Amino acid sequence: MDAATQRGPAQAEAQASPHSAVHTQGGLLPLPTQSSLPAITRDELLGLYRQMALIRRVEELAAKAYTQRKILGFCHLYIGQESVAVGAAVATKGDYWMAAYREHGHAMAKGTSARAVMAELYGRRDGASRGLGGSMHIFDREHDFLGGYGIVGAHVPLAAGVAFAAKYRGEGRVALCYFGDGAAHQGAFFEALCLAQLYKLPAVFICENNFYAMGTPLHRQSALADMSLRADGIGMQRDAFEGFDVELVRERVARAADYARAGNGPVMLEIVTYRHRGHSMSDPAKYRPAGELEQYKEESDPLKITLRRLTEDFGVTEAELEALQAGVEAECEDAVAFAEASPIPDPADLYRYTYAPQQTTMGVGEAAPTFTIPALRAQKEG
Amino acid sequence: MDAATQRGPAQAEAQASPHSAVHTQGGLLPLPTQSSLPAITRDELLGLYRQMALIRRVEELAAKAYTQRKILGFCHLYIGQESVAVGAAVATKGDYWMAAYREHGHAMAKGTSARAVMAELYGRRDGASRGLGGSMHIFDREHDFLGGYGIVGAHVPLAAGVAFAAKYRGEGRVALCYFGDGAAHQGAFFEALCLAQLYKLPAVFICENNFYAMGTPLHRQSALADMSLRADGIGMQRDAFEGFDVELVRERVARAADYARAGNGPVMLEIVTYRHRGHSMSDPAKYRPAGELEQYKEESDPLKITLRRLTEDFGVTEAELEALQAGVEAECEDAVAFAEASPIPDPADLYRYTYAPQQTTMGVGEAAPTFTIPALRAQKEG
Amino acid sequence: MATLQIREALRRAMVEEMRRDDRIFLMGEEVGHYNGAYKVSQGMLEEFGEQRVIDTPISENGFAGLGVGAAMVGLRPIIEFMTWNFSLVAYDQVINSAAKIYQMSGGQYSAPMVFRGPNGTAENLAAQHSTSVDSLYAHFPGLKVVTYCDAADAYGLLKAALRDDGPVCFLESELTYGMKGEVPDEEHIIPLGQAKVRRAGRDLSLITWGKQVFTCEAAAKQLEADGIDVEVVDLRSLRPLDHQTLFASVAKTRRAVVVHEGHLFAGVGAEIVARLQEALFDVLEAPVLRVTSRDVPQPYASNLEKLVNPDAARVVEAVRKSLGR
Amino acid sequence: MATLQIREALRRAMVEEMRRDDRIFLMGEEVGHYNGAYKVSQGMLEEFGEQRVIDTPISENGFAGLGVGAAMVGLRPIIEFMTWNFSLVAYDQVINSAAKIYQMSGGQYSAPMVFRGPNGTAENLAAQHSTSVDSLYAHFPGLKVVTYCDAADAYGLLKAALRDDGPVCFLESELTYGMKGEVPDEEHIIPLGQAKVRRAGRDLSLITWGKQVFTCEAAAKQLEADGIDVEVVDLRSLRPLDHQTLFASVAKTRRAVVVHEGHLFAGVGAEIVARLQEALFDVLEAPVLRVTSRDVPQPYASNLEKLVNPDAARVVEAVRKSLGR
Ligand SMILES: Cc1ncc(C[n+]2csc(CCOP(=O)(O)OP(=O)(O)O)c2C)c(N)n1
Ligand SMILES: Cc1ncc(C[n+]2csc(CCOP(=O)(O)OP(=O)(O)O)c2C)c(N)n1
Ligand SMILES: [Mg+2]
Ligand SMILES: [Mg+2]
Repeated sequence: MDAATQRGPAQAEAQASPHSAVHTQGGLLPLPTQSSLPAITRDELLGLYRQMALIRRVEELAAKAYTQRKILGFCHLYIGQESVAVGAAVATKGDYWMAAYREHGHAMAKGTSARAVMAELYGRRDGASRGLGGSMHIFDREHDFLGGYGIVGAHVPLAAGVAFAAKYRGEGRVALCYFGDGAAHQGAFFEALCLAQLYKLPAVFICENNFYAMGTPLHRQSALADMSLRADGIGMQRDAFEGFDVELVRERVARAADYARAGNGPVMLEIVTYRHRGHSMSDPAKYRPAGELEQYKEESDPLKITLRRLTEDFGVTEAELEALQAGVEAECEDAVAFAEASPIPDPADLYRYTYAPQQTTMGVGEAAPTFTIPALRAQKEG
Repeated sequence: MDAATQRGPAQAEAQASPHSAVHTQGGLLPLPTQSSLPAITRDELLGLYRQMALIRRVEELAAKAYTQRKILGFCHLYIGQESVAVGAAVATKGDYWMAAYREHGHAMAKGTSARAVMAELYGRRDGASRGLGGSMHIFDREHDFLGGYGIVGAHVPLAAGVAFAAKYRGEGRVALCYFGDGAAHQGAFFEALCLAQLYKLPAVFICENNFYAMGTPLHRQSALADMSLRADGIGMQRDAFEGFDVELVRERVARAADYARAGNGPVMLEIVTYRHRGHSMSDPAKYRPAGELEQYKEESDPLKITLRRLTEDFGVTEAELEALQAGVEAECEDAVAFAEASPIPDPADLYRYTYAPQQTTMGVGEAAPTFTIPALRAQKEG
Repeated sequence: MATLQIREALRRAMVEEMRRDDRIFLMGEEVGHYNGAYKVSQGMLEEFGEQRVIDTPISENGFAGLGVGAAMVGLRPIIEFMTWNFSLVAYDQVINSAAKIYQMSGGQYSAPMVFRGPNGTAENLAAQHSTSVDSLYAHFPGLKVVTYCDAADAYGLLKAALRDDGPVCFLESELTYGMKGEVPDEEHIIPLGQAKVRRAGRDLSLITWGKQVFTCEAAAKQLEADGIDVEVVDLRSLRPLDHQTLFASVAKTRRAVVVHEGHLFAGVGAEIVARLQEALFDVLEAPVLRVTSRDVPQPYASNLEKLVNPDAARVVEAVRKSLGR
Repeated sequence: MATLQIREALRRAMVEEMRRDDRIFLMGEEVGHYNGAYKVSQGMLEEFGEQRVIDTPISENGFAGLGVGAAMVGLRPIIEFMTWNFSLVAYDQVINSAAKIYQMSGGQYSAPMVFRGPNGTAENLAAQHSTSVDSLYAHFPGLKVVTYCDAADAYGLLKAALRDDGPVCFLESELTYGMKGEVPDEEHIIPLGQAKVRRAGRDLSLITWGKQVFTCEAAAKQLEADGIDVEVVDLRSLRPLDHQTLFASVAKTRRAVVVHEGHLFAGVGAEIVARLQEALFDVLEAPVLRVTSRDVPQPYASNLEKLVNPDAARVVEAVRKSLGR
């Protein structure tokens, strides 16, 4: 008989110990099979569609500005993947989000204005990060959008830390972390997931598997096709699905967030998606097999899928859609105008953000925050 | 239907591509159910027993010398785990080995003399690493024992590199890498296994799960009890078993090495074991639950188990065992005497090993090694 | 005044601050149930519970990053590296996350936190366990880097680090955890960025930090016997540097030797030399010399190991060389 | 003489050496099928096949370590970091494995290999993609650290690095990959550790390396117009340092300014200053000054970014300051 199932005394102690983590085994996400969300309404879906359309249009205009050298550096567009961030936002409005460098869409889904995004891309003072971060480092504290990171995989531990803080303070909030299929090969990713599972942190790790890490297709990166299987090696719950339909994303991310919020521990999701553009503005993306992009654009474009549903199932009219599109267009033009008009950063900003100004007192005996801290390893009985 | 099983065109290309890695899914090691080794003989088992007894005695004498401050720094003893290295050595004599800092036993199992080990612990010129490495960095090139490493988990990528070289040159050799349950939480470990699986390298990764990483028991480190399950998140074959019986280790490691040597790719093994001493010489190991150590010593001591088998099943006599023990004792005493007598390093050694002397010519147009390099990603058909 | 071991002084700083401020937690390998690999956190699990004194698996990159994330949303982590050697696997998180987050978010998020643990050599720990990380962290704007030599400074500086609103790398020493010293009974906070003149002298300034302060003091004693009167300056904070104290000392003595553990090449000592020669070019009567660890990986054998780190004899020799006598 | 882009010169060095020596392979992200993120390895997959030009997943720590292991048993890996920024996640492997293996094995195993990729800033890449790693690697004995400014040196130095019997960190630049220069048609190997005087001058020595050589040359031109005649020394190899050329230049001019990208604090420039003032104390007529990147994380916005790195104006200013005119 294998020792794997029949452990010695240390294991016996583990079961008895009040400190022991529950030894879980990963698998597809169990109950509830449905999320706590009400069924989607016509208006809600229309809103999600508008949000996706807005993100796409902002990205298109960013691409244009990039070719005009008004936006510089690296610029990674989210076109084709909009349903993931927009669908996920529904059930996680009050939660924390973090993403990598392809994050313009995530920021907007979480509430950042097109103006703030565009001005940041332009490197202007009114940008989300005051022009210091640029395309890869959009931050928006007001909407709990915690950035925009450039070292692949390195923000995943940070997200675990945010989830840790949420649990530490008993906030009932969840940390959502977005990263790519390529990032699921970084040690930082692995360590973060192990820690999150050990401490049962309220986190949802979302691998947006768009089949490519720069020019490297999945099968030349990985011996596994489904990145969510990583969770099995960690003992974490997982779920995997195609994310082209914003409604499905909404439902499945809600389930995962519910699960994490209820104190069950983290979840890893693989959401299959596809980017229509190259890795960044400088990538011609010649590595795709012939016809692949066209097929995805035809069959799996999130905007098309939702548009069809709106017209076919919800009776949304041509006129309504035109009005919506006009509104999007106006909002985007306004954002570009705003960015163009925004001043470049004050030269003094160069030195202003190296060290945070000292807020805390060095004084003796002064009070600092105290609050009730819930148990880190809340035991799940039964 | 989940996308996880039904992938888009990129996946289709993956299957068609001549470069594609085989997308495996981990699981307990499949065929062969038996290794290619012949059944163990009386003499062979006696030899393994002697080797285990030698390792234990060397460790005991090292402990003694440590308390006399003849051995300094960190010193991690292998007592209780001897069957793992000794059993594994049978089927991997010509192969490459690497281990962590608890490696005195591995070195000896691989062929390093007790003299060379003891002299290294003493920091003497005749030590395996000439006194520069000490307890944690025993190297023995002659026996393809590639060390002794002190950064937890960091040698696992190195072992993948050795396996890479073996494959690159078509050597038919395997790289064995030993590490602990604690190491299975390091990003380096995860990345190395992913790479090994992607390139189907001839490597066997052996997690010696002794239930503790320093003072931290497994259940406070990990949400999983069986570290070999890590392989499932990588798509690697795995096996897990108790390693107290040297015969079982011999058989199961041989199976894994056969599998890797045949070009099937790497294997991850979890071998359950137990250390009788503290983490290092300075650890009183007070963290064990009452009775645990005693129980392991009683029921799961590799030496006791093999001794019983020798006397009960192979009719080895008391006299034979006494002679064996006397031989071990003599060898160990000789090793200590050798170490004591060996000179301390030449002061010039301080500078001698910072840069390897230039062996290669900087001359123009001179020949360098050329040889036939087999395909990296040998396709397994069917 | 209580007499405390340095480990007790460090613990007192952490305990007092944790009592005062619920945002602070301690996380690292063996900090809880084992009471710390070097017993710095002895008893802290008992007082604060598993919520605030948190044992980790061996995942430095992971838990260093976890600390940054927690700090960004308002907690104040203490991340213990069992030793700073192991921080090299977490280097990216300290540099690219902790040090840069405030700037790259345009000032929206910062990482008020302390990374701490023993730095540099202990005894016979060989190549991989003897790295001095001083310059590796002090190189980067966004970080502060602080160290101490005695119990009172350990206490007062760690308190200040725990109240700082950005990331601080706090460098301790395995070899001096047991060293005793007087620590004020009342609360005591030493602002970061203040060097301390440990010994006043006229003839030459020994600029140093960490446990090499003691090497310098020993050298100073030896030199005294020969009528050479050196000043010993403990920098305590490597970033920010206390230029005022540093320059004032050398302006007075006109000669300096920088003494530190760790490699010479682009070490913090090089920075001190570069700044001194720039600020005091006309004042210096001799080149500023350095006494550092030898330019080799640390060997195991004691006879070789003893040759590596600065010792009083090498300091004396450098001082004599500088003074030409 | 052929006129080659720097990326072509680097490629030619790799290709020639790989033809000559089957032990060499190239591994990294996008080096094969994508032909290199910056097209340095264009066409190499086609010539050498997937066995020797190997695409990796995004696992720098893993494949840097894999390279060390392969080198230990006789291969000669070229490990490409897409940029050196990403080497920070692999820092432990370069320092604790590659640099130390020869010493800690008592000379039994070494790691003859080249780590290479673009270093330092490019344009508008912000905080996490603009790190200069020079001092982080040059700090450590066991490593060599090499860089170049033009195509001929890129070719000749990479050839030497590929024949070296230990680990070499080879620092390239994204911004100059497309820069053209003459490269000898015949095989050409420039021994590591030899600086090059790019421009002879009498009044002051500009000590520099990498693409800042061009900044210095531009400054030299401007100064020439005002009758100030500066020498420009390209160090090329940071470890080992060519003291002879360095000291000879400054002994002649009696004044020096060190110019480099990357942070000031404990940068390689500090080391140069420390060595110059020690070796040439009596010769120097003014303090050795440094012009480096500003002590801040790199910002995105162009107007701020332009303030960070050394430019000709800042070099001119420093030279004038040193000369007092
Ligand atoms: C540690 C690190 N290595 C390499 C890079 C360069 N790089 C930037 S994005 C990228 C590909 C990431 O792919 P994936 O995670 O799938 O995300 P996607 O771009 O598809 O959204 C690479 C290799 C980096 N930024 N960080
Ligand atoms: C990266 C790193 N972190 C921490 C340490 C300190 N350390 C040395 S051994 C050890 C425990 C390792 O446990 P395990 O891997 O289970 O091996 P075992 O000692 O049980 O053989 C720790 C934490 C280290 N050497 N390296
Ligand atoms: Mg991707
Ligand atoms: Mg263990």
